Amino acid sequence: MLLALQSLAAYGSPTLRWGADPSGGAPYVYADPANPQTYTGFDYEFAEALARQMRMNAEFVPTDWESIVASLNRREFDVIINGFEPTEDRAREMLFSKPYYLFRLQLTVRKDNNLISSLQDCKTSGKSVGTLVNCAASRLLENGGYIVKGYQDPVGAYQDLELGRVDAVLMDVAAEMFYARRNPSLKPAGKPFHTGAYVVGIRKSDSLLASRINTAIDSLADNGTTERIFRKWQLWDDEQLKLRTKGAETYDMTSRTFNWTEGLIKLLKAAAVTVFLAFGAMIIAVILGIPLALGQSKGGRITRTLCTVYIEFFRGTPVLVQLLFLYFGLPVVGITLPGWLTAIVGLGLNYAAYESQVYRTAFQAVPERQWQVAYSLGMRPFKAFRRIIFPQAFRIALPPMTNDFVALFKDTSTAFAIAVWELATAYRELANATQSYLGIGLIVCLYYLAMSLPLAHYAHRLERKLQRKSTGILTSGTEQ
Amino acid sequence: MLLALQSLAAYGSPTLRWGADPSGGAPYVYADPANPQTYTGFDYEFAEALARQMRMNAEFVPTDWESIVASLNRREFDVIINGFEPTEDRAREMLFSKPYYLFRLQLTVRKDNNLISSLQDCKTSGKSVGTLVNCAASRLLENGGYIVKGYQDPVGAYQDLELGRVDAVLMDVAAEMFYARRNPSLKPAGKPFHTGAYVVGIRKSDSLLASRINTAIDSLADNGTTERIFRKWQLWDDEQLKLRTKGAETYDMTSRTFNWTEGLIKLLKAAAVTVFLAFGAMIIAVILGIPLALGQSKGGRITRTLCTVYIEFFRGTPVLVQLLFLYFGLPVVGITLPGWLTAIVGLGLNYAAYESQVYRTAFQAVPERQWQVAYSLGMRPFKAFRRIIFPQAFRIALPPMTNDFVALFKDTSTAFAIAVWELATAYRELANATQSYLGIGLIVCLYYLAMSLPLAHYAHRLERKLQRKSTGILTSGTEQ
Amino acid sequence: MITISGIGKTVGATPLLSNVSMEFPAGKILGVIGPSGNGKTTLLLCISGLLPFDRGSITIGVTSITAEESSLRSEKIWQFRRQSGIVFQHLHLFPHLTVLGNITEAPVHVSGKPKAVAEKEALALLEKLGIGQHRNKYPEELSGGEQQRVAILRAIAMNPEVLLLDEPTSALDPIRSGDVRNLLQDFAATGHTVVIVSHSVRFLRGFADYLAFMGKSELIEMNRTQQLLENPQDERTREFLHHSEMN
Amino acid sequence: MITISGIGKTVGATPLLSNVSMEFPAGKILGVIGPSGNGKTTLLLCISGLLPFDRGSITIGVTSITAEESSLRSEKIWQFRRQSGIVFQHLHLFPHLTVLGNITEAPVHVSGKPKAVAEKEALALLEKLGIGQHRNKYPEELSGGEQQRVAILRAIAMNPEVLLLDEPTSALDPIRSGDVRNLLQDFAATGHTVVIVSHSVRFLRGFADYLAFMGKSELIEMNRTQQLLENPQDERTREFLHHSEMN
Ligand SMILES: Nc1ncnc2c1ncn2[C@@H]1O[C@H](COP(=O)(O)OP(=O)(O)OP(=O)(O)O)[C@@H](O)[C@H]1O
Ligand SMILES: Nc1ncnc2c1ncn2[C@@H]1O[C@H](COP(=O)(O)OP(=O)(O)OP(=O)(O)O)[C@@H](O)[C@H]1O
Ligand SMILES: [Mg+2]
Ligand SMILES: [Mg+2]
Repeated sequence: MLLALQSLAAYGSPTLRWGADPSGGAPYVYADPANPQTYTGFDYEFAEALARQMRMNAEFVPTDWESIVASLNRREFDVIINGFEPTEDRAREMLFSKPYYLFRLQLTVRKDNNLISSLQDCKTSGKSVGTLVNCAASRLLENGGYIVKGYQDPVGAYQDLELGRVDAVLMDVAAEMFYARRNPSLKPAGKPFHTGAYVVGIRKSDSLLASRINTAIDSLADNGTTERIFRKWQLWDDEQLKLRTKGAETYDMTSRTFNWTEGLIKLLKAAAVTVFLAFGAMIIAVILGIPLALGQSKGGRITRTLCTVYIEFFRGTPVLVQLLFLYFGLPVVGITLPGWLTAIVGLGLNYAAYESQVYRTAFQAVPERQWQVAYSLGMRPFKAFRRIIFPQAFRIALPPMTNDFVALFKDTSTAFAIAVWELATAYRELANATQSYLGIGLIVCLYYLAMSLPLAHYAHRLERKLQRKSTGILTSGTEQ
Repeated sequence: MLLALQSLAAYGSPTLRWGADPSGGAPYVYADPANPQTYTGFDYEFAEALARQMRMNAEFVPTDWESIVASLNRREFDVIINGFEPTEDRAREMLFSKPYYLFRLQLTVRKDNNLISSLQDCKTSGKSVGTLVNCAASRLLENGGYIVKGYQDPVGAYQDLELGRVDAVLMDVAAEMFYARRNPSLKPAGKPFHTGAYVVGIRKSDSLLASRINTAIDSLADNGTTERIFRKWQLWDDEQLKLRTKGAETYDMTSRTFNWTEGLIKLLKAAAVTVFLAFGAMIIAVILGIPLALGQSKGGRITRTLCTVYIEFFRGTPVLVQLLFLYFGLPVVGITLPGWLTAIVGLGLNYAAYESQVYRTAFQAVPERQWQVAYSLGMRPFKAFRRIIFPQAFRIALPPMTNDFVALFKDTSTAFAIAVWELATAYRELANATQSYLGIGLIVCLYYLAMSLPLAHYAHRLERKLQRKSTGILTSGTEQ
Repeated sequence: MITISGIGKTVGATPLLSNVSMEFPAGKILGVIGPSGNGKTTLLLCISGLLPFDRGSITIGVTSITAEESSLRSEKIWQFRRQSGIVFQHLHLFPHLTVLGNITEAPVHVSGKPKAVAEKEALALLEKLGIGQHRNKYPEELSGGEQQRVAILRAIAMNPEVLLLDEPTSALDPIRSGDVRNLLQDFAATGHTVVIVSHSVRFLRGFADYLAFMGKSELIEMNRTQQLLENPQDERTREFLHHSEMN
Repeated sequence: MITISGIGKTVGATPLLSNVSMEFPAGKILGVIGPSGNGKTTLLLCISGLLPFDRGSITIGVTSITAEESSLRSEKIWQFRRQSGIVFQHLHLFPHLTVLGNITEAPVHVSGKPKAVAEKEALALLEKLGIGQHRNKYPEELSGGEQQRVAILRAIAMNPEVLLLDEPTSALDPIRSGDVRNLLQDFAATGHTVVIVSHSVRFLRGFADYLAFMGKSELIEMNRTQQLLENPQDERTREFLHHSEMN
């Protein structure tokens, strides 16, 4: 009821609420560097112009790209204006306006690369191509059977191209102009190709609104506003003339028919990567956590301070940032690790800080007298720890460690930022492709559960076994 | 070695590689709106003329304004020709040619503004003045103690002036001519003043090149080429006559400031949201964790199963999915929570599962006999728990709880998925806007640390206090 | 009146108690003796209602629990537990509370006694056993004998109908154990029943009204102290008492 | 030869030990008696090298530590600690190891004895104290007296030069405490020094070669057992012994 009223209000009122993801970056919609409280970008200016043309006020609603269609249908805003491309799967859920801009794709390679001069070259020589996830370029590449590496933002893609982690990058000319053209170590390969369109996305039920928007788009094209805007952003080219002469038939609508079997297998592969990352990282964390814990609780002044700094730093800053730092920062000092190794090392270093705290409690929960008894029997600290303290502490540490391990399965998803393709990345790709966020989401949840449940079960059994072997401080007690 | 060869090649060869930032906009160097693949601008034309005079071919190397001097010294190009002003700090790193153009500064105000007719007026009436960052104007204003607002490009500055966000704008006449002169709602205030110079920037080691360029600049001025170019761009005035008579004695030292203040404030606001979400969620988690832990370890069959299912579900599936489910799923059954509340509830439910495991260990680490003693003294389970078990267990639970709380600060970033604007979202926006991923990333890390460090510190102090109040199982022991 | 009828308790294949029955009047002191590992502690825990048993039943005054009830969390078992207080062999003081806190915790938070009153009473008891000066220390800051006295006072402070003590003077020197003896005698004189497990026949002689001798998991014999000591019926009792005289 | 020269230990403002000096030959049994809370346990811990003290020094054989050394983690303190074994008043068995594991842990993993040998030796000792059948149980499955015997054997199994025992028979019946007495006498007979804190003067009479009587934080007197018992020099000793006879 309330929602229906809101929607009506959106019609009657002079406000056009439009959604876009400002984190997508320039030049679409982004926070104005000069004045970070406000936004700018060609989509921003176009939306303003569109609303003005319709005698409405534009209200920008920042949203998330991944779920932008779902948010539209939740009526969080009325239209999507965000370099939004029409696709067949999206067409099932929404209406598209006429195109307001025709984009083309540009392949970019490193300056010194003379082998790749077209997309075809990438295929024949088995080179990897980076692009954004869930866009015309990614679909084109996937349908063409290329080795694709999906990125969340153009910066990462071009940076990896520079570092040689991918061999080419395919991107909208708009993004390419903004992010790659000025980069002296990159160069365009071949001419722009594959015309696509940016359209306004509208809810299926709002066909009235759709026709008003189409009229407005035509007017803006006719009165030169569109040209002025895109000229200002240096994105105007002769391609755009087609906007006035022909209808919306000029662009290629990329489509992907979704094959469930293939999708599930794809998820399975991604899950295997996730498990691999999690186990690798946990091994590092579990081992590195011990010296950190002992250093912090029994070390001298300096050791103690160093351990505390390590712990608070790695625990206190986002693992995503740590991964980015390792991925883009280490190459500066000459160490270029592949993404998966960076993810394992980064997550391992991060979780070691957490494990150390778990161990510390566990060690301290073992009565100090147990150390003394061990000493009186001639043990040195290391042996006393290994033979007497550790076995008792392990039982106490096990449930929080299980917690961390389960959390780690999901934290591997941060590896997407350094372009490691794992379960969460696969989810987003597939969900976007099918627009079936709920369905695929549930399946992905099952995959995660399929990882964590056996782990939790095994940990629980181990816990009980240790309990039966009774570590005393945990005596069950009801039996005498 | 290789670099030196390249540099030599640049001499011997008939190519003058000159760098400029085309995104700086008209009228310096910019992509030709009529033909976006090529560039135009007075600097572009002057560079072409200069090279021709030196019998070289000009090759334009687009670069980034921020790092233009660094790029010059990295030998990405040979000279800078980009409305480049000589300053003392730059002088330490490079050579300057003679001036090829003398610019002046022009103050602009809104048409209806009759109060400001000189820069002095701005100061006396406390009005804010907009300008570009890191230029002669900004340096002048900062030294003069004006209220300055720095912009990245002239468009933004004049736009804000129109919108009343600043009261005046001070800019090179070149920019003022291009962006403001034709704007009907703006007008110049007073006459141009403060003569400055545009020079060619050259590497320190290339003094030979510098003298060749100086000779060429003189020739261009003498044979009228300079006048022709700047006349074409309507930038010629009598001031330029000094070019032939005088040198460029007036050097200003400018210092670069990005609009950090505003960016930092934006991040600060976002950080406050993050803290709010984290505290809200932690309160739910800490409280809800207790019945879950007791239910799982001491409850009957059914309670135990229910608790385990809850725990494994919430722990085993990604919190992001849980949030999306609450946000998009709950409205289906008629409960529409705002985003921030969904985030608090969702994160709280999720972390309760983790806390329950932390508690369970802690409870089990308290000897079962302590329950029995409590029972024998007439306590019922609830009272025994509250008065006897909990105080002893709390000490053991504290470090893992601190872990979780610190992790929660960062997990609030998942709230971006349900359009809650918090620290991580703000980071992405600003980083995209400024392209300063590293810089802003480090700042965001500091913000996170500023949240987690006090927390960790306080937790550590509490831990020590509890330890001194000696919960026995943790007896320090060395003192008898 | 405490009546124990045929209780049995087995862990794994080992019987800890087999068919133990006894009966003795309220307001008296019962001493339990017997070799180490014969089930004395187990018996005490069963009487306290803290340890579920497999067979038989136990009656204290008018409340009784059967083997089934002993392992359920019923209202009945809570009531049954409330009648008795216990001093464990390993003490199990509350490590997070001071001496005074240990003793006043239950009177204040279970019986609802005003804190000041409870503390005054506790202090009087502490002085009686010579550890008044330690009232604000935490258990780990006490010597073994001091801890033992605190544990005794913690149980007595709740004024239970039946007081069960498991070797309460093992860490006490002769003077202090005399103090404890007097305290317990006074306590019994006010109509409370006291059951005390001890290895020291000397300690129980002239103090306990009844003596029970535990053989391996079973009750061998029980009688008035005088009679059991002077005229033991069973060979095993005789041998045990003989050794006690010797050492 | 054990020499204790003027050691002192203070916690907060409370002196636990003040200027305690004593000397006695190796291969003998020293009994330490005295009222509860007078520093007997503290003294034992200092001799073992586990508790740092503030003043004085302790010499065992040729190794000695000073007050400063007692609180440092030097090679010397580890060597010093190695000479003595201790049985704590509260036992502190390893809860994660079986009875056999508790006893063989150090011989196998510190001395490097083959496991089979260590277990055979441990089993012989267990049988001697009558708890061979419990060898595979975990400490919490044992009765108080059984635990106590395991703790004694754990210390003896390392064959320390000096064995320190803190009320090692408090939970044992007369027969079992007789067994322990024999075991310790045999141990001393092979040239080991035994220091034993006990509340039972009866237990020490005819067993300890020397007796030391601890007053409040200080050593009142020390002498051959016979002489101290028959001819105590100090009033406090006399009173304490008098009470011991009484109870
Ligand atoms: N959880 C258990 N599992 C197996 N056996 C047990 C368990 N608990 C106790 N026992 C055994 O039951 C027997 C009786 O133990 P109990 O503690 O009642 O003896 P006790 O008479 O109090 O001995 P003590 O005088 O040494 O304290 C002992 O032999 C002990 O080993
Ligand atoms: N950490 C501490 N802080 C303050 N006082 C302490 C601490 N540890 C021990 N004490 C005090 O030191 C005194 C001596 O303790 P110790 O354990 O050595 O006595 P003890 O002779 O062994 O007594 P018992 O026969 O009761 O075991 C006691 O009064 C005790 O309260
Ligand atoms: Mg017992
Ligand atoms: Mg003691």
